Amino acid sequence: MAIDSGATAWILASTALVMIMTPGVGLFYGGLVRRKNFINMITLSFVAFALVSIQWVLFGYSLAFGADVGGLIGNLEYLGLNNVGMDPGAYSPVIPGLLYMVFQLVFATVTMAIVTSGFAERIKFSSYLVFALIWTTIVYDPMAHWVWGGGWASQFGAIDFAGGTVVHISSGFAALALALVIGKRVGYGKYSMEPANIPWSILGAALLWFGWFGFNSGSAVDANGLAAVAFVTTNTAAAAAAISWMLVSWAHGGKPSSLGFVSGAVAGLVAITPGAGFVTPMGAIIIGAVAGALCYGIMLWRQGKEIDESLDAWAIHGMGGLWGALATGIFSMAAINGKSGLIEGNVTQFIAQVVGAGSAVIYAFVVTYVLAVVIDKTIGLRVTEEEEYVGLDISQHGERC
Amino acid sequence: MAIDSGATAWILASTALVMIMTPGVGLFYGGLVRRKNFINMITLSFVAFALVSIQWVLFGYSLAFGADVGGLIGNLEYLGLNNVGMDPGAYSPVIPGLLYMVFQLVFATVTMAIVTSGFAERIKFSSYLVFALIWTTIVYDPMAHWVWGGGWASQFGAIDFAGGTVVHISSGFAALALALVIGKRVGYGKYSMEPANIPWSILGAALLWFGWFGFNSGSAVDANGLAAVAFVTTNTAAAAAAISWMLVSWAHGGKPSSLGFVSGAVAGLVAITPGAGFVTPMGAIIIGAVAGALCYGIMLWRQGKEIDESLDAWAIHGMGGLWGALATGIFSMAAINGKSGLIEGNVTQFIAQVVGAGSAVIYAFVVTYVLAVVIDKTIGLRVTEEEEYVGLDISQHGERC
Amino acid sequence: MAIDSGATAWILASTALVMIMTPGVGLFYGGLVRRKNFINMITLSFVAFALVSIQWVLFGYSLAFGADVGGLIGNLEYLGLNNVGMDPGAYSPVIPGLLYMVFQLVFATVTMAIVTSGFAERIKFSSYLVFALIWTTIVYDPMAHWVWGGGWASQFGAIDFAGGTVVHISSGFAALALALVIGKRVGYGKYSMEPANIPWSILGAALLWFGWFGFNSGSAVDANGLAAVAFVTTNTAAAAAAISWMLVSWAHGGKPSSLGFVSGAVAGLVAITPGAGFVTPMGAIIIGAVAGALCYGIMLWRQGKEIDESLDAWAIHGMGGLWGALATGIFSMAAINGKSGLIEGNVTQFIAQVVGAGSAVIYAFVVTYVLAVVIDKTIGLRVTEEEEYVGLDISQHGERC
Amino acid sequence: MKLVKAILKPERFEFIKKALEDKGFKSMTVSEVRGRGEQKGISLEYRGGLMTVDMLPKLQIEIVVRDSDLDTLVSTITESARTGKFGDGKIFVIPVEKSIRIRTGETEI
Amino acid sequence: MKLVKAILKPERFEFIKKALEDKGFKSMTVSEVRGRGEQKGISLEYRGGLMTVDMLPKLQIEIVVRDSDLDTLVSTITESARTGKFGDGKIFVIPVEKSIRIRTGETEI
Amino acid sequence: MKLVKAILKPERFEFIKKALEDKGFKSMTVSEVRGRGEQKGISLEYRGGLMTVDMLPKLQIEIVVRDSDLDTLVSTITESARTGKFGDGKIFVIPVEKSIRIRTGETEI
Ligand SMILES: Nc1ncnc2c1ncn2[C@@H]1O[C@H](COP(=O)(O)OP(=O)(O)O)[C@@H](O)[C@H]1O
Ligand SMILES: Nc1ncnc2c1ncn2[C@@H]1O[C@H](COP(=O)(O)OP(=O)(O)O)[C@@H](O)[C@H]1O
Ligand SMILES: Nc1ncnc2c1ncn2[C@@H]1O[C@H](COP(=O)(O)OP(=O)(O)O)[C@@H](O)[C@H]1O
Repeated sequence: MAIDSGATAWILASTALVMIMTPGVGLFYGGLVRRKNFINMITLSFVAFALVSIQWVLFGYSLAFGADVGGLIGNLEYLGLNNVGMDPGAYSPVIPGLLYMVFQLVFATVTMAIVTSGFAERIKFSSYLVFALIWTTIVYDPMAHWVWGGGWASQFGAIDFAGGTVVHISSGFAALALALVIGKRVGYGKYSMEPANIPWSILGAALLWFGWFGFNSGSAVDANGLAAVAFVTTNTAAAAAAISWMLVSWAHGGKPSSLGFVSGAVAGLVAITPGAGFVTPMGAIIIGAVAGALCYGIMLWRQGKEIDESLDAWAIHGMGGLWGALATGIFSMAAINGKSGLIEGNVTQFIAQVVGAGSAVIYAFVVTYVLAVVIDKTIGLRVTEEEEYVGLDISQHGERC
Repeated sequence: MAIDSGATAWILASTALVMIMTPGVGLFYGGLVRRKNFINMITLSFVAFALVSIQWVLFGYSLAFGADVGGLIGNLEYLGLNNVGMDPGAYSPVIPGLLYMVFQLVFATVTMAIVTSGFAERIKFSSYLVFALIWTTIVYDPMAHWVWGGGWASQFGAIDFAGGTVVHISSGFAALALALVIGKRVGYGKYSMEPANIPWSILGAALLWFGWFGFNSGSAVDANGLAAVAFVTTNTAAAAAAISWMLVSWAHGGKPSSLGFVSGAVAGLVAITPGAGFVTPMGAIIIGAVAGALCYGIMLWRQGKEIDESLDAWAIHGMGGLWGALATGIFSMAAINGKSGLIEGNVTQFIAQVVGAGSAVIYAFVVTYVLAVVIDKTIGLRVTEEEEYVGLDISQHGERC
Repeated sequence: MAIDSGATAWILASTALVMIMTPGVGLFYGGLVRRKNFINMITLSFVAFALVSIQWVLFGYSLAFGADVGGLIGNLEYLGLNNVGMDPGAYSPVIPGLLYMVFQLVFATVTMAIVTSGFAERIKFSSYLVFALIWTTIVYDPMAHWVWGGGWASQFGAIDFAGGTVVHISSGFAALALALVIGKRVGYGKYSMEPANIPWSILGAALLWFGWFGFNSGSAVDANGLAAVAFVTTNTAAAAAAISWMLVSWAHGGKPSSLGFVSGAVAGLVAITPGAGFVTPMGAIIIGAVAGALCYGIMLWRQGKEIDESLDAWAIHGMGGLWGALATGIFSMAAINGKSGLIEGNVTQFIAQVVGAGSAVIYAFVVTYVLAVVIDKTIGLRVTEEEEYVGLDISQHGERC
Repeated sequence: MKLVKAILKPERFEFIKKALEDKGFKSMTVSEVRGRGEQKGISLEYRGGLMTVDMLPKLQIEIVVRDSDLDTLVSTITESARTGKFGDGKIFVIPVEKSIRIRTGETEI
Repeated sequence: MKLVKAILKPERFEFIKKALEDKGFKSMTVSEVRGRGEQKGISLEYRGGLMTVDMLPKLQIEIVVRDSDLDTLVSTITESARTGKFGDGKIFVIPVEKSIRIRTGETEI
Repeated sequence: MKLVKAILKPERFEFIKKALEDKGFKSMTVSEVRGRGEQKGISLEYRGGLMTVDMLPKLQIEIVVRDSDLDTLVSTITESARTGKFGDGKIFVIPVEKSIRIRTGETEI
């Protein structure tokens, strides 16, 4: 097929929008940690962007989108972007192959950024670089292949419009595994750990919401009615979840905090991601409202268990993504995009979602756990107690703010 | 008609651009209030975004754009986005109906955010939620209907390219009414009230300018020459007004402050909004230059009267919008978009503008005033003096920065 | 030819993206100076945006893109945007002429903003306004004409996809000339000058990276395969350079600082600018990696020479741009965009690049130097020592943060 | 000489400064502190967790004066800072043995 | 009366405050400072240049008490603040001649 | 013991710190303050309104020393901080009755 300039225009813009999400995660996280780790936290995300950008063009894209090898991984046909060009590609009938490649690139980078929640304020920077490079290769690339690159999950029938499984379940459960391996921050649960700067977190969340339009609506890979649907469901679910988290936490004895509001918004954006192009706006309200309340509850549960998954990537991205994958199996409507969910009586789809999401949970958690242990035993994951005490900004970067 | 992918691409992008304006207003306002109310001020805007997003998809869009009922309001044909779909809609021959809906949604949200100027640093958060929901329903929705939904103002011939009347006059005069009802901040005019953080205000203004391209140029609802005109007039008027405010305030004994500069920019953006697609770039220079000087003068007047319309939504959006509506009736050129203004000898258009803008002023002011009084007498608009003293961040949200 | 709505959509979006780069430069620079000059530094950039916006529509565009006069400058056919309209224009077969004009406008503004590095923390605001207006007219406008407006450089065969010469060499060498004329900041090399707020610089850099997609990819002036190539090379070079600067400075005895990382990113973005639409992504990795290491080394050299070109526009934009211009003559591949570089055996192109870049270096440096001296001798470039001491925020703007 | 250390409501500062100027007290050093006296605390929530923040922002003014000026200074502050509500603040008087002006090196005792 | 000036690790603050409350010491003034005692410095890099930053964030608590309460106060701080590592902090005791409550004007000596 | 409280120009800090180190004064507590002495005020504009801000940023160093070290300390600060211009700053010497090292509990008088 031929290139459509309108579709190309939208995916170019979408890629830029998704790009800003990676620093957005950094700002969001940065505002939440203690002041002495503010710069480090932003930097982890931004470095993830650069690192994965290079990995992806060299071989990551090929592993994820190369011709299928046993349902598990792509082959090396696209090594160094070989055979990826200006013409429409295998995955993109109306836009340049290179554009599809870079649109996928920004998904891989933001996933890596989300993971940094799990070892916030205590990761050794050099080990982080090693970890990130391996993680994106052995966790993200295969999972992207399974769902979008023609791997087993897509063959099996699981649907994931914009990456609920690939991006959010993977990063959320990876963060949990990392938190368990690296251990709690010194003083966790004993000292109060005040967020460095809440307005930065709000700005980060605003950039996430903004960029997410590219993420979900761009996943239509065209500028058409479906892109419009995904745009609307995304906004609606985010709004519903933000209000839901705010109200539930308020009713639950707290105050309607700004951080609750924005955390809810992110939970809603996560939850709608897999179904953005399959459900109606009214479905999106329900998906979002449930996501806000659910992720809030899971965050409380985590805190009760004294698990220091510091910035709640697990509660929000992991569990929010899981809910979204199931919700897609519930609320999908054939009229939108040809897929029916439970409420239209389609049990098969729901089962496919359970299996798809379930295996993602297991794969991401287990592989990350093992990788974290290996790195910890070899080069060490964690900074010294002294370094943690003075903060990572000074100890890892020689900077302060 | 059929969907045009280029037009769709631009309106998708424009909607994202306009979306960022709502947090942009929050950051702009947040930087201007005292530090103890910084988070609250940002949060008011962001919450407006979520709240109005839900209201709009449930029934707001239908009230504004449903089939006309007596020139005053839309009917309920689009309730819950019923009949709003992936195909071109009644208002959008070349883009999906759902996309037009969400493009209009982001206008409704930013209007709500602008209004928060009027009760800055003293509004009770719970009352704000109630107020916002009612205000957007009984003030914004009908006014949008009058101008864009086929209501009386459009029938009458008043033109408003991108919402000078609907968005700016409405919010600006609403803010004035609110300020009068809620009363001055404790210590207003007695204590110095230093802005929390000027760089945040500048960032907010930059995001507003950035997003305004979607606001005005997107209002062409196509990616064509008219969109280009609106883009250019928008940028030109903003630049002229920023320089004008800066120079006038400088000449008037002050210093060329950054806040003056950005306030001028916003005034210019406001003033060009109704005429963006009707005037020439040279007309835009005049509209902008007048707006900068005028709004500065009005701000001084307001301060002289000791009216605590705290962040000058009235001076900038209200009066800037009024000037813009009249200026559209003066500078419109038939060669641009088929409408002539005074300078092409068309008095009728100018009169239509006076009537359209004048009724908007009255409607917005009166209805908001009554609504504010009713809420104040029932659940109370204002926090206690103690809460105002410790600041809304702590007292309303339990947070601080 | 007729307008293509997809191309128009992308250039509208690109223009907005490039617009945000100007405040982005301000935030990037603002975070790097001392706290007492933070607001001023942001304001210089933002004011540049407004000032050049007006200059450009009045006569700048005509000087740069009007019909060629002797290879040196454009004529006045486009004065006041006369003859620039909604239809395709001389430079833009598929988009409105007005849109091409405003796309070029945002390039002119960001160039001016970059220049402010050279007199950071010591420029008199009123003199800056005068300087900026003259500089953009006698330095930027002719240089844009030479390369893009049909002037001698393009006739000669030098290629510059998105403005490496026009934007970066010009601004970088201008900054150097200014730094030499205005002299060091009081206490330079004696007092430590701590950056005001590193997260702002990171945010600024993120906005630059984000906006640069419009800068480079939009320079295809279409939404097609070439735009996709430019998008990918841009991202890849930036990532490679960020990592390269970080690693080299780390190996060189420092720490992997966040400022090093983002400085590297900017260096990579600069270096790929002239070749973005001529080289392959693999070429971009090399261009970027070299840029990161090279600009870092040049920065060290500058520091060693105690030249107070305060924010390294020269090291990064000037020398990075020079490297990029040469690299374009080395790595261009005919398969991408019909131009071959050295590695495809084309010596002519390389020579054209040397001549083009070399004359840009000389012109920008010499004219800026003379202009700076003239302004210094007449109205004075520099603030008084007292004003420098209390900081420009208070002394020039009457504000503080 | 005495060091007069006053902990005050930030929003009264301009007013107090004016009063001090009128009485000829120009020099001073000011810092932002947080404090609690008899005011009740307020509890803060952070994403579900609770923390008590009872430390409200105050301004601390420090002025060194000759013994002979002490009483005027203290009464000027007291009067200008008083609103009659909790949180009005406190003044502490601390002995100072020596004061040196760096520019000139002159020492006062 | 005495002014007790204690320079402490910020992260111990909640704990120390609790201990003080338990002993009835409610009033205090807190400020953020930077300091060094016997801790080693750390060097900072700024775009290629190096600067030494050995000043780590500390919290300074100032409490004015009657002479009779001094020993309890000092020992309460000492015990609650001690972790046994470098950086635990210091306490200085400074004489106070007078204290004035602004709200009421009452003076204590 | 004495508490030496010096209010200085922030940009001289590295230089003064170096001078102090050379003389063996390692420990210190530093805080950011604003102050005015004989410097003239500057007026600030905020969107049309005017406010006077004459409080310029200063750095306050506090060092507690034995009586025998006092003179060296004061002269070291005076010499390293002096530029001969207004705003060079002031030094105040305040008596300290006791000093306690929290880590060990040892008390000096
Ligand atoms: N005994 C004390 N020691 C140190 N600081 C004190 C003491 N008493 C009061 N302060 C300081 O003075 C401020 C105002 O005190 P006061 O007016 O009594 O209390 P409140 O503001 O709680 O009503 C407090 O916030 C605190 O910073
Ligand atoms: N002699 C002193 N004068 C002023 N402040 C001091 C002095 N000694 C210690 N301090 C302050 O107390 C803090 C903690 O001191 P200490 O526990 O001895 O040092 P460290 O934290 O370096 O191990 C220091 O950071 C400093 O702020
Ligand atoms: N009498 C005083 N009491 C308290 N602080 C003082 C006093 N005199 C001077 N200072 C502090 O010392 C700083 C420097 O003082 P000095 O050099 O005399 O003044 P200036 O900087 O205005 O020329 C002032 O900004 C102020 O913070």
